[in-house]
Amino acid sequence: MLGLVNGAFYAILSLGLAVIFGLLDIVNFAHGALYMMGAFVAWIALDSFGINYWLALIVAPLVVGAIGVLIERTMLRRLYGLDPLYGLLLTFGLALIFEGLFRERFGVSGQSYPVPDALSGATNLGFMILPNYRAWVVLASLVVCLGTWFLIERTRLGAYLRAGTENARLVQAFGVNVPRMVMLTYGAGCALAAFAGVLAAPIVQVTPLMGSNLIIVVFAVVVIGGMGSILGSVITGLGLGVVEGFTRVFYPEASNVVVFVIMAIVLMIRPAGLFGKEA
Amino acid sequence: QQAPANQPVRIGFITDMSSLYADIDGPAGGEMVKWAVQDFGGKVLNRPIEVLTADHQNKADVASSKAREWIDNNGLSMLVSGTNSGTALAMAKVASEKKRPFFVIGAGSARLTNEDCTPYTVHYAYDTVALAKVAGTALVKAGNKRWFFLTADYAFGHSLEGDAANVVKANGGTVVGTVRHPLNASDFSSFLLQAQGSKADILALANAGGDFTNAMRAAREFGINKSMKVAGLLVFINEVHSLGLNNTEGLQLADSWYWDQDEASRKFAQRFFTQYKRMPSSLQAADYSAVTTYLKAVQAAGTTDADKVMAQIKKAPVNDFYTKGSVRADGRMIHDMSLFQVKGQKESTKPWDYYKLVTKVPGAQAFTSLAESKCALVKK
Amino acid sequence: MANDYILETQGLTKEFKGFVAVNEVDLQVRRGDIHALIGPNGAGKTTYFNLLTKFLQPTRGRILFKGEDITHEKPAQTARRGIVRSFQISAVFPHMTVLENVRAALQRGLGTSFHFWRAESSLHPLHERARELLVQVGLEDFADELTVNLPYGRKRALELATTMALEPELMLLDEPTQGMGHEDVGRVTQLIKKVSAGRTILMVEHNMNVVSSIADRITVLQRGAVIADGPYEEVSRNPQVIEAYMGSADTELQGAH
Amino acid sequence: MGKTHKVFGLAYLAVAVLALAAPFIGLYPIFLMKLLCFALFACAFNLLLGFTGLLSFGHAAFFGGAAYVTGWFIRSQGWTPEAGVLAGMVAAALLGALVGGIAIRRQGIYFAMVTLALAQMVFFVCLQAPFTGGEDGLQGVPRGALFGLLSLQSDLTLYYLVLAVVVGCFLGIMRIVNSPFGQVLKMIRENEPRAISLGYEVDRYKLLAFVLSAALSGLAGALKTLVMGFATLSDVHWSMSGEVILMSLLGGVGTFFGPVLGAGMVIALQNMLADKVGAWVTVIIGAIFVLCVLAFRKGIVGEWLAWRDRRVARTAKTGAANSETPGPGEHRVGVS
Amino acid sequence: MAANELLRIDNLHAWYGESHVLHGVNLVVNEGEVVSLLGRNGAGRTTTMRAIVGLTGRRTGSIRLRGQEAIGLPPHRIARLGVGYCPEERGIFASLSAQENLMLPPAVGSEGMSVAEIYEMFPNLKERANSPGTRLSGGEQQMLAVARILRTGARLLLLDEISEGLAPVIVQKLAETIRTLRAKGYTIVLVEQNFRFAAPLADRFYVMEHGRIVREFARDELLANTAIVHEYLGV
Ligand SMILES: Nc1ncnc2c1ncn2[C@@H]1O[C@H](COP(=O)(O)OP(=O)(O)OP(=O)(O)O)[C@@H](O)[C@H]1O
Ligand SMILES: Nc1ncnc2c1ncn2[C@@H]1O[C@H](COP(=O)(O)OP(=O)(O)OP(=O)(O)O)[C@@H](O)[C@H]1O
Ligand SMILES: [Mg+2]
Ligand SMILES: [Mg+2]
Repeated sequence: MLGLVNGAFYAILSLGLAVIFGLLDIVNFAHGALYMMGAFVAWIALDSFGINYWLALIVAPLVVGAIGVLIERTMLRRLYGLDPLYGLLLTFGLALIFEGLFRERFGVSGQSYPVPDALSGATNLGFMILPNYRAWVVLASLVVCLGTWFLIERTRLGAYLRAGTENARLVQAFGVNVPRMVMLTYGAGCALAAFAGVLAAPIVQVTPLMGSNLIIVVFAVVVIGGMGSILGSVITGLGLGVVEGFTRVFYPEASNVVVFVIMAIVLMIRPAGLFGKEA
Repeated sequence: QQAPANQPVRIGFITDMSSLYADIDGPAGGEMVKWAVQDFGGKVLNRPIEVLTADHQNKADVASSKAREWIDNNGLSMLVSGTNSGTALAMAKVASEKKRPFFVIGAGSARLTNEDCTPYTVHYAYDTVALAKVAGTALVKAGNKRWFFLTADYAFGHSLEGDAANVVKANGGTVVGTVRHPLNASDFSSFLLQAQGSKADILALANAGGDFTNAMRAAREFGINKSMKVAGLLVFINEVHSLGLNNTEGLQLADSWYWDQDEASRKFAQRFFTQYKRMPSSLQAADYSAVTTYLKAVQAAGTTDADKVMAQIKKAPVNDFYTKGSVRADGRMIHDMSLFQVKGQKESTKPWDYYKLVTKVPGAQAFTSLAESKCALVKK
Repeated sequence: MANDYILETQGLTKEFKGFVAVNEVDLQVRRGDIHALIGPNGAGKTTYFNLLTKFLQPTRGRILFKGEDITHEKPAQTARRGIVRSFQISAVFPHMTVLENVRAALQRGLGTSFHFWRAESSLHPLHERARELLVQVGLEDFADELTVNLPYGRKRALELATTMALEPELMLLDEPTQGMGHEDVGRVTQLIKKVSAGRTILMVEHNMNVVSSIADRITVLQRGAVIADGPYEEVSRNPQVIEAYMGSADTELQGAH
Repeated sequence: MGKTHKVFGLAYLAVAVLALAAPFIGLYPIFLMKLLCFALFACAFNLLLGFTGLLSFGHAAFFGGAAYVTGWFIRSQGWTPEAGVLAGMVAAALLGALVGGIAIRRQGIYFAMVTLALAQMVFFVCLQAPFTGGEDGLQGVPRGALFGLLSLQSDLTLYYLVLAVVVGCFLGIMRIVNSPFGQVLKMIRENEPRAISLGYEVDRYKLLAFVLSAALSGLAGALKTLVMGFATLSDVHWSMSGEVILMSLLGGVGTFFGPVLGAGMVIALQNMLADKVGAWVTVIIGAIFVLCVLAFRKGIVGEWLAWRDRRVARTAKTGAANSETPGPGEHRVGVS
Repeated sequence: MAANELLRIDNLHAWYGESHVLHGVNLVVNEGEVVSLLGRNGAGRTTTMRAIVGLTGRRTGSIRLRGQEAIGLPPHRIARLGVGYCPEERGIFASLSAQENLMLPPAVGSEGMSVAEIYEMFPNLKERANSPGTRLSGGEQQMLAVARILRTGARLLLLDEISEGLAPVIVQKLAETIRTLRAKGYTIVLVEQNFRFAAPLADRFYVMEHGRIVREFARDELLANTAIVHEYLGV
């Protein structure tokens, strides 16, 4: 149950990664940094402009999404058609830059973001105490994940996006404004990361390092789920969160590596990941 | 190393300026070294003093090559090490090989004055053994007998936990449970539920940095700080500040210095505050103090010759705003340590008014005794 | 008896999620023949090839090569046995020279491919043979050209040369003349005829001119199943074949290619 | 091409002379050794990325893993340096076989992420294992005496030893790339399905390449332990994997000399930035990454080679020089 | 004539990276015409088509569609001027089902064929509608690629080697389709290796060689030009 909360973060983050990867063929190494920025934007919004949590939940993804759009326009765009590894390296560099800038500006110990009043307190479920805020996190992330999944797998926009991944030029030659679509998709993926960041802000300390600590696990989640599989990343994210939660209770020493162990096992049995399509 | 009379005396300061530990020491620590030099008059033995600073980025190889380069190429006289034990141990090796006084401030590993002690190392501010001992002794004495440890699952956490547990047991307390969490575990809820079930008096956090802050937040979220006292075994004021009092109220912690502990400290702190808009950490105060101590020793010895200066340092007691103490043969500086409790929001009357003193533990009790030391220098 | 047939499949079947792409195909390819496999689009010809070369696992049935059951071997294994295919969509190493492309196939024969300590010059003795092969497909003037820069038709020719380099006993050609200009089609047809000496060729081809001029035997697939099998004259008169594949007017068919 | 060949010969000669003389022209032996170790690491990495087309994001595991193993054998078991270094190299090769065995099943980006995740596992093991000293690192590894005879205490002796080993490996890598095996790697990089259909079991070739690269990376890490006297967590941290990528990328992926140059630049930069900019290091390193990817995709050596190719093409008026060939390496010079 | 000129290309140059492939192509296609580009492998026919829709690297010169200059436009804007392109390599998307592939290109005109009509023309596609696009057989993919642009209502169709890899029956059907389209007033540019397929369909022919148009003639001049066709195509 407790693992679900972490699972919820894994799910949204890996979803964002999967959207960006599945549709643009970019492994967005900056995802952790964007998540961190989402949390920071929320904090700055509260601290400097008095914007409350609920508003921040909208504002931060927008701001970070806009930054994503900017990144896409100015940099990623030049890499299309090249080996996708370049995208990975570029975003890796960006992640370093963002993290460095925030460290420089805000220090490493970070800031704390208060739990919004409406969700403070906890419910006693009898066998355990569940802070209300955590319940909300799980709920909110489920809704977002399902919404995204529907959008991509079940709509025409999704078809454009998937086709665009394979041969963007051709889709464009059919009359779809691919550059704009790609830009917005990347922005949306980044916004998802920021959304997770805002959700996380009241639970964890908002620090410049919060993203890089999480991102590698999220990568593993995406690999296990089958890269680019939207549904796969959501289910795997939640599932792994729970597995990890259990490991923490029963064999905490292993909880750090359990995800990677699972990954290794999954890859041996199903090289394409649990939900991935065989190449 | 007969430096010509007009050659500047060069002091080097290497710490983490950009990463994990940049707040508690970092660039501001370097500035403290410069202040110490300035306040000393910028000159010693009629030679100007120069300060070199570098960022080791938490890489031992960068730290040790920088130290080596400074000593060989820049004629460095003395080296101050900031945070991160791995880098400090690597530099200690270089400093002793090249015979340069080496002051460790930010790094906490007790190995610096035990297995890996050198004739030139001075471990100045604190070590993890002392922190554990201070918190353990004082809290058990105050009646908190049942301890539950939340420990970072690697060597550092284990030794913090082990040292504290020993003290707790020695003072008649019991350890009712331990749970080990991985490094950078962002979610502490499952661990804390276990702690909650233990009905302990003290939840001891044997971890540091981001793990500490996140554990602390979760402890509050699950209401643990209401049912038991939380003790942080390695906590700096910057972390308390960033967590805020509502998250940390009642937290027990050991430290070597607090800005509001006396008039002299407040004066120093105020000066720091004007520049940095925050209060100095104990490490930053110690950086200042250590350099002053060194310069005084050079003055008294009339030379920068390492052996003579080291002899002088080990002879003369330290007495300044930071602390009163003396450097032992194994390089350990012995001075009083304090146990603090974090104030509640209401008690806090001014900015950065965070701690109240619970008790002071004399240096002789706080640190490992010479008899227990594993340092080869003091073994007969 | 069995030795007359270099390749034989018995009840070979491939199903994709309930869709039967290859259905109980019993086919025998005689040693030394040029055997054409034709059929309407989607009949299962490429799938059949994929089964033979182990790019796909059959759902049922057996594949016998020279009387040995090779149904469960790995792709590389079958290649080493001497069954080599060319792809329907051109496959070359684009940033290697034409000569190196051919050499890549010859190299395996040396058995030194894991020898990371040996010099590249140990491969130079292969150049002579590689050039011979290039002469055969008319690419001798392009030997040192980077393969990316070749036009499509020449890439196909190169691919053929590479395939031949493996000295396959059985060559599987999937639409070898696709995308070629008329000149090339003629040349490649002659080429196939030429290289068929001493080996067996099984090919998929839609160009009836090619099929009628060189194939010794023709098998027609429709919806995964064999509907006709025999020499060209016989098969081309089969009404079922005409309806399913060749189209109404035989003359126009001839004209179509 | 004979002329360029000669130019390269001269360049290599110049570098060799420089390397031999370096300690006497005021350069720091320890710094140079560190540089050599990283150069070897980058070259080993490039063997995989540049010449096999596999981007591993987990090479720190081999570098750091071997560093720890070597350190432990020498310090705690009292092994001689050459035995310790060999042990580190073997350990890295075995680890490489394991990681490679799992990761090879996936390609491209997936491969990168799988190696990253597995390396992260190695990191946690090093963090928690008792013999590594956790965050204190494995300190105080003695240099000892080579074969128990030649003392390595002197920086200069060690320098020439390390130089010899690294140069040997460099030549070894060149040979690997141009060997029959290297040719197969090239085929795999160019068109994997085609290589399979020619009868090559590509996974076994990739695995061998991976193991070779891991072993050489391990050798680099082992030497580093010997030189510096310690192994720490930063050697196995994923940012180390990032650094080695940066080195290759900066110098030129798929060229022989690029990674050496890249390693030199990154190490020098780190050293320089250490006292100049404080908190901005990460930002600067990140910016270099971005710049490399956007503007110097072929790296310094790669761009230079491309420029030279273009010039040759222009003067020869052949016109068909293909500028999109990824990193045309010197290795093509010798081919025909 | 100028009144119903649908496509006019003047002095078109195009490059792939550094290599200069088209060296000043000039051609005109009138509304309702079927025009075929002939040439050997590598003559630049595919490149001409790709240049029209904006898929080559750099290009210069002038491409006018119904009088509007398109040389500076991005591909999606060109498509919306009513151009449908069926690429030589087919460009079927693996991650989309056959049906999704078919429905993918957005409508750029109002008179596209309906899905029912398309399935009638290519029954295979209906049967395989839910298969992933690249799991179709080679020929089925070719059908899908053609069908896909017939749906969009584009009035100018650029068809590159569409008879390639198709069974003779289907080729005949395609020929009929093109006739029907022509009757409906579509304008078609046909690139065909298969001269015998193109010959009876096209109104006019352009012959390309080394990135230039070297010859132009109408269908009724075909006989008179056999020698030339032989020379340039080796037929
Ligand atoms: N992997 C697959 N999954 C599902 N269906 C498949 C798969 N591969 C092929 N098919 C289907 O099997 C049938 C046979 O395909 P195949 O490629 O063998 O045809 P073909 O005879 O080669 O046709 P063509 O002449 O058009 O190339 C087709 O209808 C195709 O859609
Ligand atoms: N992507 C590319 N990069 C570089 N050169 C190319 C590229 N595509 C084609 N070329 C070259 O451009 C020239 C013209 O090619 P194009 O594909 O237009 O010819 P084509 O007339 O369509 O011939 P084909 O019958 O082979 O399809 C050829 O020399 C070819 O090698
Ligand atoms: Mg086929
Ligand atoms: Mg073409």
